Amino acid sequence: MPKDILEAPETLLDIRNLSVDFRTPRGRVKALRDISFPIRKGRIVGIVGESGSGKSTVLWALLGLLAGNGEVTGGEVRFGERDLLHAGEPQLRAIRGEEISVVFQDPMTSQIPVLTYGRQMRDILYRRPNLSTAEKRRMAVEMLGKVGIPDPDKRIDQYPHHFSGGMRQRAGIAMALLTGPQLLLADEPTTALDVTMEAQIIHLLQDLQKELDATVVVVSHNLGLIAELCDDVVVMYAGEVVEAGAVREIFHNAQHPYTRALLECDPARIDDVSRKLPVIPGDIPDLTRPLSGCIYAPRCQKALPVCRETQPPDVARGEMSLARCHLLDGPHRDPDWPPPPDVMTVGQGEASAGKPARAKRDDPLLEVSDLNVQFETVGPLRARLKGLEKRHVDAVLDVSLSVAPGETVGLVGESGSGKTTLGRTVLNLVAAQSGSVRFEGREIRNMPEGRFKPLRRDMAMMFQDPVGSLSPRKSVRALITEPFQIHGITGVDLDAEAERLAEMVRLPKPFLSRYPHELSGGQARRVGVARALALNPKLIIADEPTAGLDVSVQGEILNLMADLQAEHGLGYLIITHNLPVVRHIADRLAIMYLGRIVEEGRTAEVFARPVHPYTRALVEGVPQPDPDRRRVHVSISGEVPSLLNRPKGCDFAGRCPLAQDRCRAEKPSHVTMPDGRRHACHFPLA
Amino acid sequence: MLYYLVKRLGLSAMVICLVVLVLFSLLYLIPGDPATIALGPRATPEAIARYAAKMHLDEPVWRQFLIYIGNAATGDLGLDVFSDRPVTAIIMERIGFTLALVCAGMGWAMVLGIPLGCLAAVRPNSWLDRVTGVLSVGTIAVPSFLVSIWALLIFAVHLRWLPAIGAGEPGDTADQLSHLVLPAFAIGLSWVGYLARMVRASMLEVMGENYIRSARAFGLHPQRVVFGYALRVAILPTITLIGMGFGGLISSTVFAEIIFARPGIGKLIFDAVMARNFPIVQGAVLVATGLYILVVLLSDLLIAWFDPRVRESL
Amino acid sequence: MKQTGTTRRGFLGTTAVLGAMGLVPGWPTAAFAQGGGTLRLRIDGDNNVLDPGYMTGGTEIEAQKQCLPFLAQYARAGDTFTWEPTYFVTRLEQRDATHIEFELAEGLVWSGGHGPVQASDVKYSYERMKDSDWSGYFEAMDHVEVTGERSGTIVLSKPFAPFIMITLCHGPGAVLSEKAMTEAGGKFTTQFPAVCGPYTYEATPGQRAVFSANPDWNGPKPAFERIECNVITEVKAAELAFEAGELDCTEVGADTLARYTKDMPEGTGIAVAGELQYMWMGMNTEHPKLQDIRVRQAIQHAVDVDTILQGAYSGTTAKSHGIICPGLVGQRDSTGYGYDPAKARAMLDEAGVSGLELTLRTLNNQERMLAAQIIQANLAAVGITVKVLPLDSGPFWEMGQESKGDTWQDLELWIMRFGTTPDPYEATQWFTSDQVGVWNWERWTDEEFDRLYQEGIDETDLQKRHDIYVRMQEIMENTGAYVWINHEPEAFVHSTDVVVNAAPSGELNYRRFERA
Amino acid sequence: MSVNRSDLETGLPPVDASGLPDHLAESELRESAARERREKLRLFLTNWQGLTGLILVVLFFASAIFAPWIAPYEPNTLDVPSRLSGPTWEHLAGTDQLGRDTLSRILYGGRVALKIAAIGVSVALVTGLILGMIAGLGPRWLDSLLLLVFDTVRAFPTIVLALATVALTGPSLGMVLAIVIVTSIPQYARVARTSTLSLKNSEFILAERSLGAGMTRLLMHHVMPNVVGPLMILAAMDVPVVVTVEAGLSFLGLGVLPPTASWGTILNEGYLVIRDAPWMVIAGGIPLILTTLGFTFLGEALRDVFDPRMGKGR
Repeated sequence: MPKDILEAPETLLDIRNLSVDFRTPRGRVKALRDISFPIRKGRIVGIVGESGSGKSTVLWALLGLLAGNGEVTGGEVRFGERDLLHAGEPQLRAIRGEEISVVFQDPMTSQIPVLTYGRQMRDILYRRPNLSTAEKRRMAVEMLGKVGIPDPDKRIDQYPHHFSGGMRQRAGIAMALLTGPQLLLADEPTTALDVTMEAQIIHLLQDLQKELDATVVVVSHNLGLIAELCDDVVVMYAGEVVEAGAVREIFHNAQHPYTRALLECDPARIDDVSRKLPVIPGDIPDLTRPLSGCIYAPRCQKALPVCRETQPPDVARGEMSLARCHLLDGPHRDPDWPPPPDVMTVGQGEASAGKPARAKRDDPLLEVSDLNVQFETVGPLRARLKGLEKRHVDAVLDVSLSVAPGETVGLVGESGSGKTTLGRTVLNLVAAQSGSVRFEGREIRNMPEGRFKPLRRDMAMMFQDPVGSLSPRKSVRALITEPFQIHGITGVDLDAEAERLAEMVRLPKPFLSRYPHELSGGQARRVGVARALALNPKLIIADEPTAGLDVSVQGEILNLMADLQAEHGLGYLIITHNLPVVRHIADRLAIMYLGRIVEEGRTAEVFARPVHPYTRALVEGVPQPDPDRRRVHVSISGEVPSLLNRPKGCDFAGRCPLAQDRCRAEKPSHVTMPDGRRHACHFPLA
Repeated sequence: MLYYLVKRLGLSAMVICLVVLVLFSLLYLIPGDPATIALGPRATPEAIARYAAKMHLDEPVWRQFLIYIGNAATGDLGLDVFSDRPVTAIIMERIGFTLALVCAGMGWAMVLGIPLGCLAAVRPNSWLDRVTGVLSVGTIAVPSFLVSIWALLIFAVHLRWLPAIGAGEPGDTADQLSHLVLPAFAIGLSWVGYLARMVRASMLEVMGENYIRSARAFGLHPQRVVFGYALRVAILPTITLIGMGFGGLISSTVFAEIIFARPGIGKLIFDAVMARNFPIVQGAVLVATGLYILVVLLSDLLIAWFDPRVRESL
Repeated sequence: MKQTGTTRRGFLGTTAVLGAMGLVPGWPTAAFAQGGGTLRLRIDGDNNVLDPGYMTGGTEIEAQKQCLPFLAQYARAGDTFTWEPTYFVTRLEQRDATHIEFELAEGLVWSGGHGPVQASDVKYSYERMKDSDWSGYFEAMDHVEVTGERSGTIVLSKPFAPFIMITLCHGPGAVLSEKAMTEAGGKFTTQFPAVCGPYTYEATPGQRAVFSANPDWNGPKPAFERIECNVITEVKAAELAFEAGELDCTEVGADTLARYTKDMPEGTGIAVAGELQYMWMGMNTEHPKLQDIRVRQAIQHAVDVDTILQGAYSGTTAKSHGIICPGLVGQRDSTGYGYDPAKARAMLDEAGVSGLELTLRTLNNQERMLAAQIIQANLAAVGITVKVLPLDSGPFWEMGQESKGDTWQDLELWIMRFGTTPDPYEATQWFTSDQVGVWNWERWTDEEFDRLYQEGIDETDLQKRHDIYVRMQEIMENTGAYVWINHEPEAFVHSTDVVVNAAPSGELNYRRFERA
Repeated sequence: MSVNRSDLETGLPPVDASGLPDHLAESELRESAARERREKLRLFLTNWQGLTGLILVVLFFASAIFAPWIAPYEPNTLDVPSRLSGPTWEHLAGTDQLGRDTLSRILYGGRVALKIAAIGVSVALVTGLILGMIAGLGPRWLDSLLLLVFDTVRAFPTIVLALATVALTGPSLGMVLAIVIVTSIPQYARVARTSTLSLKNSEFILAERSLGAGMTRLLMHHVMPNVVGPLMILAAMDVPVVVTVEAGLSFLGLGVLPPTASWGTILNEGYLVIRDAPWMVIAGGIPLILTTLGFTFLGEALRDVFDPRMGKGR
């Protein structure tokens, strides 16, 4: 529960007028401009913003660890009596790790791979000469135990790559807390983790903060995490603080149009399932150019002429609570701003043409049944050497699934669930061992490429990495028209086709001559869509269509996809880990766990009444962007087991709070319920 | 680790076998009678007959190959055409000189190059960095045989500081060391540059890694960060480079040994080539190549020892 | 960097037959009085086979001379070269045309307890040579009769005057201990089974050979107690080592010789061995391209020999006019042709030849490569394209021999050098009709030449001999197959602290070195 | 965070891509293709090493190609009377033993170097590219086999292999070329293979396959253009290696045959008269050093500008 705001705790760290530039070959990037906010003792402060907001730069600036081309151009950071921006290196070094410590975004790269945890943690304690090595080790073991690492006295002698992602982040937290710092900085602490793991880390941080009475700063783009974890929130946009305040104020009574828009764009906050998501149009401004007026003005729905010229005032509402907007104060004050929470301030694109008439259910476009895909993990020689009998893992196990024309099916799972493999197998990019894949009634599994090729005109795929899935040495024009060339389609004017497709995906014409690395994620995604659509396919398999996109722009792609579906009657198989998004666009959901589909049904029903405990964990695992709906407990613990150690019984048994002996002994088979939902659970939830 | 070791050893053995095959087939790719080619035109009919019997030239080629491999595996590389001494014994007499030269050359280059690269990387764009940059490029650009000639001319002939030829009085370590200085200088010089550049580049790359920032964020002492963390990772590609560079170094020793009249393997090969003493060429090339493979293997194992990921993943 | 390997056959062809060395007169007995000190020399390779029967020749002979008894050694009397008995014998004389009597000195003892040196050792040593690789040197010998413990007679199968000079003074004339040889199995390679001489021998392969004073030796003491022969393959490296002060004496190339001659550094001296070597460019008279004598004669006129002497030999060598070396009976003082490119072109036109392309084969050492390039340029000037093909000594010495493959058919031009003895007959023997395809690679035959060859051997009158040999060289020259080049000396630089002793073929005799 | 070597070498501090708001960094990159190309050119031209390299390489090509026009003398014209002349106005780099003008011979020697470099490197590059792509895309057994072959070839120290081969065949330019090609194929092949492998598993190849692109199209349109870039940079760095191998072999008398002027034969002849005419080994060494410097600088600059992540050193 959030602490009582009226307690008015003292300020531990005060950031005043901080400005940071980066010198780049293209000029100085004014990455932070005049940032001020206090961090109050004993509280969890969230800094939220999209990519490019400069939220992480704040952290590095106050630690004095900006990259070589970064430069603090002004301001001060008061930490007790000291000014961190002007402290000498030895003084800063004394503070780092001892008084201020950090939890890093990506535990994979932020822990040195060649030293054991014991060694790394002993190094952190180097300033305690009166502690013996044994004592340091004992402290480290204790701390590892505290963050929930089993067998800490054994695992301390292991290397980072021996730990799973979640464990590694726990170890990262243990390292950060080892010295008992006053201030803990956490930079996107859960971004690299799966949903179920994220919830555990959030709770761990909460518990530890309470227990150690530390002050925590969390940097994140994830509104749900901020709402669930933080007491105070600072909203940043393009290097400025646009709004700050207590968590409830921000989430229930946002003052700045950007904060409002950001919150409205979060699919997790939108209750109605409209297939259309709100979008903030435009792009973040170029910070190498001279700036004037409100930084958000070019994208703001409520922008006034004055916004583009005059710097808006910081309107304070109480201690550490402010918003920077003309609408709130001064001559341009708008008494009707902000509107009540249920009024949308951002657009959703043009109104939907409505769902096309669905084809008959008995005539599926794609029908997958009992599909199995195996991967070889060890070579025959090595297997013999190690005495392994099983050289393969089941990446996809007995999967059955169908997609009807005009239907959107969401395939949801955490990393390693085999969902991407399934998508690729359908498109014959990965060979399957058994089962069947039928497209319009025709068996296509492992069909030779020569025969399959014509079918590729009807089935297209959008890949996870928008830029990486475009051939880097080809222009957008060549990329978009490549399908015509591949399939030897003559008699079309390729230039005209390129322009038609670009227009269809709302990609401005000048972009046709660009190369993939010159595109933003959203633009590259549009190119991917255009390529997929070039030959008027009937089925599109979209792998994480919103991956790498900010909340404010992911709607653009999804809306575009929805429009195209309405227009062409496409069937979609959307592969994603993002439940809130898929909830808005999918007709049906299939939940995958460790290569198996554990539950399948209509989206609304799955969300409302999950049958499989894993589904429930997923649904509950999404942190709600509402500080009043904080979870008090985490429904599942542990992590997705490796495919190498597939449990004998139910794959989920090891983590299921309801597991019984039967679950551990016997793999549940798929059961179709009377209402058409299917599941694989011995003891389905009511 | 065991699997890794077995795999690496197996691969190295296969490469050695292929190397033998190459050396062996060279003889057969040249038109003419293998015995005459191998022994050169000076061989007497007796020697040819002896060689033919020894090499089992009446057997099918593949059997000859297997026999040669088998003999080589037991350390029998045949007999010298002229002296009838075992090739193995001749090589063993010489190999120490080459090893000493290679180790001394690489050794001084490492002692100088690695710290230079480190210092340059820790303070990029400092005067030290610039001087190192210019020096290293300068040393890389001069081929080792030019360094050998010039060093010989300047330090031995003109200044008479150091001996010009030979390997020194057997048993007199000081004398042998003084004979080692110039050749080691000549073959190691460009490696100072290589290593300094390599270490600098990989240090700079590692210094930009997240875990270095982590270490600094935990307030670790800069020395610990540079030497305990960054260098520990940055040295890995350098070890590979050194291992791979051993081959180039052996090539350099051929020149240095000829110019300084040093009785090593390189000189042995060159003299044998000139005398068309193919059993020696074959044996010495095999040994030189085997040595190189061994060093590469050792460097790989060293990396595996340094880097837990490597020793577990492969 | 090239080296000239000395091969057995090469040795036969070039230096087998010996001249004498000009610098050290006689037997320097006085010098033996003093001892001590180390002499540092160069050898160009390991002594792989010290056995005189199976050696490659070259520095092995140098070693044999230090460690084994010989019956005869070279001597010089005025301008002529001759032999003298060594102190290993008290008597060595030619009793008649086919009998040479000898008596060994008293008190000569083999090392390693192998007893005294006996006449039976001589018999054993020489008779075994008839079955060895060097049997050619003993072709004329029938057998050795042992007439006493230390005396015996060498019996020749036919009269052969040069036997003592050619064989007994040279490496093949070394005497071995029968007892030690039997123990060693009849052959040896890198260690002498038993030595009898002022030095013992020990070698570290690839590094050096060391000759140390033989404790069993009771003959005259040599000037140096210890000789270190460093293995330095490259002449250039040896020169640099000498300049770095690490050698007391070493062979030098022509250009270095010229430099020293011009500007002698302090404390340095030069020793030049005899000029008993003759070099020429040969042509294969049977080759289709060279069958026309006018073409060959055109080539004779096209080559600028004086430029070769300057360019390749820095003016250190004497111009050659034939195969008889300076100072010998029958030496010519001029040639029947001269450098005249215009005439050469005219002769080629006359022969109706144009666009001729020829291959010039040569050993790949420095001087000869330079000479070849000059010839290449000279012939290019008259419209003949020459491709220079450098060869290592092995293939080089085989290329004209019919018994060694088919290269002799393709042979066009080559640069050749033979060594000879102080007697003119020796040089002529390689060009008789029966030598075609053996050493007569030019492949011409001439009855008059063959007849004169016999007459030359039998003739004793100096003037008549002179005329015979001049005529023989004229015959050779008139075949058009020869362009005479030079008589190349063996040259050594040495510290002025030592006095050098070298055989005409370039082998140093360490025990006859002296302190200055 | 990645440290960009070009920035370091142009004197700029490392650019922090993550500290820099990545959206921003991206928008910068997105600015326009033309601007980016101009930017790369600017980076390249402001990099003094790159510029020096470019100038030296242009000099190398120009002097070799235009040697017949700029050389003051015919390289093989003898002028024995003025042999071993020191540097004078008539003979800027002196003359050799046969009175040939050293400068002219150096210029013509550049043609040999260019020939070896151009033919050797391009043949090795193309072969390596093809073999590398085959290894990367082919079945695993083929990949393993090719890797083994590459390892074997690489196991031979270049000069040592050259010696062994020349021992059998005798020296010739063709042999040098063959050895250079054979020994440099593996490094191209390995780079091509690594790139191909990483491309093979990259999403865009999968995306092309999902559109129905066949093997030929994948190779020609998508794999090759991405593999060739790094190989070209490698080739630039390989030129000096190849030129030095030729020079070294010719220096040993195992390379090109006289009277052909090559830098190696000039050094060889210079070494033989080093005490009479030391300028020959100096003059003969300079072009070798300048060429090495030029291509090394150019290659590194290209790598820094176009491919900052590519492996350093070999």
